[in-house]
Amino acid sequence: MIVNSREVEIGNLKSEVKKYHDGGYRFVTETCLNLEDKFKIIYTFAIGYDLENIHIITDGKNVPSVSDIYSCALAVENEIKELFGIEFDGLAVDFGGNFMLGESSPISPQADIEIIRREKGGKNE
Amino acid sequence: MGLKEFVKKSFSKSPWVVHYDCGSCNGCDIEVLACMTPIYDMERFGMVNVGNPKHADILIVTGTVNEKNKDVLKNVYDMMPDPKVVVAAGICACSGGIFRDCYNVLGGIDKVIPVDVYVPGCPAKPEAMIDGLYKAAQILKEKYSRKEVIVSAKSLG
Amino acid sequence: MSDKSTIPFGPQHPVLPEPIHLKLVVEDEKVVEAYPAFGFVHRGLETLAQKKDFNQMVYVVERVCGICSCMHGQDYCEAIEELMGIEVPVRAEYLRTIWAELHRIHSHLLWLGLFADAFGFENLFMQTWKIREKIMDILEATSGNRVIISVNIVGGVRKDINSEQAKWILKELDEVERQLKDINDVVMNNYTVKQRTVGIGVLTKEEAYELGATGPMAKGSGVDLDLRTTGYAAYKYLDFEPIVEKAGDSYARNLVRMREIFQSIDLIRQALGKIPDGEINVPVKGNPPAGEVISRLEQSRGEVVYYIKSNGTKFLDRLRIRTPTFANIPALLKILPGSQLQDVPVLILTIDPCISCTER
Amino acid sequence: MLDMLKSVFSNLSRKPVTRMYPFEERKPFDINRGHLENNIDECIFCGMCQRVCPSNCIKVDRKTSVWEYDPFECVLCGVCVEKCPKKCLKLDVHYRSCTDKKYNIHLEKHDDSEKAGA
Repeated sequence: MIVNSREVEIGNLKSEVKKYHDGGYRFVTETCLNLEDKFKIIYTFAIGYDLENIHIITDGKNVPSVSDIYSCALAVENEIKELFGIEFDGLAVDFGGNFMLGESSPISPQADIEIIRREKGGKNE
Repeated sequence: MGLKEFVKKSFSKSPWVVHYDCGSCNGCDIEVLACMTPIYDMERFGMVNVGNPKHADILIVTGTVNEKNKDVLKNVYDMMPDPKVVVAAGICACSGGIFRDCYNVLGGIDKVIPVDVYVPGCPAKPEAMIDGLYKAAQILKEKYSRKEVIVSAKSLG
Repeated sequence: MSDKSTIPFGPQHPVLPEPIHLKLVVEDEKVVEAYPAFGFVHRGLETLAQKKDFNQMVYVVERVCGICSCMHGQDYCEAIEELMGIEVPVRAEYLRTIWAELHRIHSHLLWLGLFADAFGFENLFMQTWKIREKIMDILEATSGNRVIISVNIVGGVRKDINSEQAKWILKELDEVERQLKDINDVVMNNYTVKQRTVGIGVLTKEEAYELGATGPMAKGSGVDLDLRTTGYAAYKYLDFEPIVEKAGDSYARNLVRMREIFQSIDLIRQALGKIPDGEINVPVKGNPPAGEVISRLEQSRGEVVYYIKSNGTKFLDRLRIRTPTFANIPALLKILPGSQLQDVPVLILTIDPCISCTER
Repeated sequence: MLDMLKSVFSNLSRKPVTRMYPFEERKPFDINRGHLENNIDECIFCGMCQRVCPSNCIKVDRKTSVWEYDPFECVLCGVCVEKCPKKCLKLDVHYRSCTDKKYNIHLEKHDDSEKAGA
């Protein structure tokens, strides 16, 4: 399916996601992309076999987490946090940067620009 | 010294194998497992797959080493009693294979622990794996003959 | 009265062929909480898309996971074909379906063996792996390699199945089906199997939907989702019904997988009966145009989602793979609390985990 | 446990399924992807194999007529064989045997020798 995603303001993100949740959509995934000096996060929802996408453009700081609406978003948000260095606000369970990468791995390896440094020895909780 | 000789001989005749998946794509893992199951049946040669590295003589490693599991691999290797033989199964374990340019990959387990046998193939065929294990058993035998092994008759009870 | 203690589980564990690490908080023998830690197989292969061109990436995505390799390649190729507007020949669609279904059988049999091993049913383990070798022989004879078969390319497939091979495959499948029927009785009625699976790890329909579970995990809980019914590849020409069980426990998931094996055998028979003659691939010219595409298909473990962004050059801008096990992890963390410590290996294997898929 | 008896007895009465590998070798299928070979006399050092290889394990030097290949990095996909214009590359059906030392395959046109090591 060729993607036609709708842009959403960061402020409205949670209410939009809530609408999908109440409409009986299931959460499929989030995808993070590098733009020039920003990031684009695509949220994908599905009802039956149909997909719907929304996206936000962010500079990587204080992105509201949707893990309190869809608890399964937790794994993918932790992954994005680690691989791209994006800060999520209100992450239900924060792995502190030890979800995918080890102590000596490169920091935010998939991002073109560096946002935050991983605090060493983060707790796995 | 009859018993000591006997123990040495039986250790090298029936080596036990521990398998550690060090970031492989599962292709080589299932071929290692296929060696244990009826069609290729490695137990014909007295090789038993054990879960505990302290019981094992041969370590089969599959997959690329990444930043997170290099310590685990080192740990498993250190836990094994001397003498020990390491088999790198598949090209990922040999050199990092197709993933050697990835950011999280060290590339080849020989950067972490010494390797005695390299088995090429992507994934290595069970026949190649059996060849590799046979070679490993030969090397183990040689190591036993070369080295004074700390096995006292007393400790056997 | 009872103390809480934390037990680390893995990464090197006798039951698990793959490294996964779980921190289990237990009260006596009961698991209260479970925290996973991944990353022992994380390679970061998504970034290879910026180093290797889109044709070479087929061989990289096949090595995301050795068990579902064929379907990873198929999904990637379908995504690129959709982006470039390539029509794949009908024969290639059928061949992709046949190999995908063979992979599904081999994956489910592999899982059944490991599952039997997890609760100590050694005989069943050996028996399933013996049957599985017949499927591996078919894969080797038709593609040239046992596990990673590398048949899909952008624009079609590389290898063909001739009529003699088709006859031989049908004969082998009859034998596989006959031997599987014996095992099927055991899995469905055996006291040991039932003791370890019935009522263990219950996931209700609502929970499965809410947590985004896919594949047999969702189908075992009564969620009717099977992407094959959307008719990608040759499934539009074939006749089948998605398999759904209602109970939601480990036993129901067993039944889904067992019945899916028989369904796959039936699908291969249908496909070999209907397969038309013709080309097996079309030449691909130029680079994929700039654009974004999402492609999905049903793997043996559930729905896999490929997101591809192309910028018009031969290197892709971004490749992202959402694998089925990644979607099933929240469901695993849901069913672990409240179980007995002794059941943890069985519960982990009941989601049919594929860690190298999860971490890529 | 008695459910399994049927298969136990049928297995006892049949001959073993085990492939007695080192003693009797199974004939490989004729499309097996075992290992890569180059007939260096035919090779024109065009560098096509180097360009298409997904694993970048082949290095071709046109000036000095050297074809280098690392068998411990090759994924045996067979793309180089399909793309080779002179058809001098070939996938042999037998797998490459194990070694205790990694090696490169270094082929030169003028002296036709295969050197191990380096």
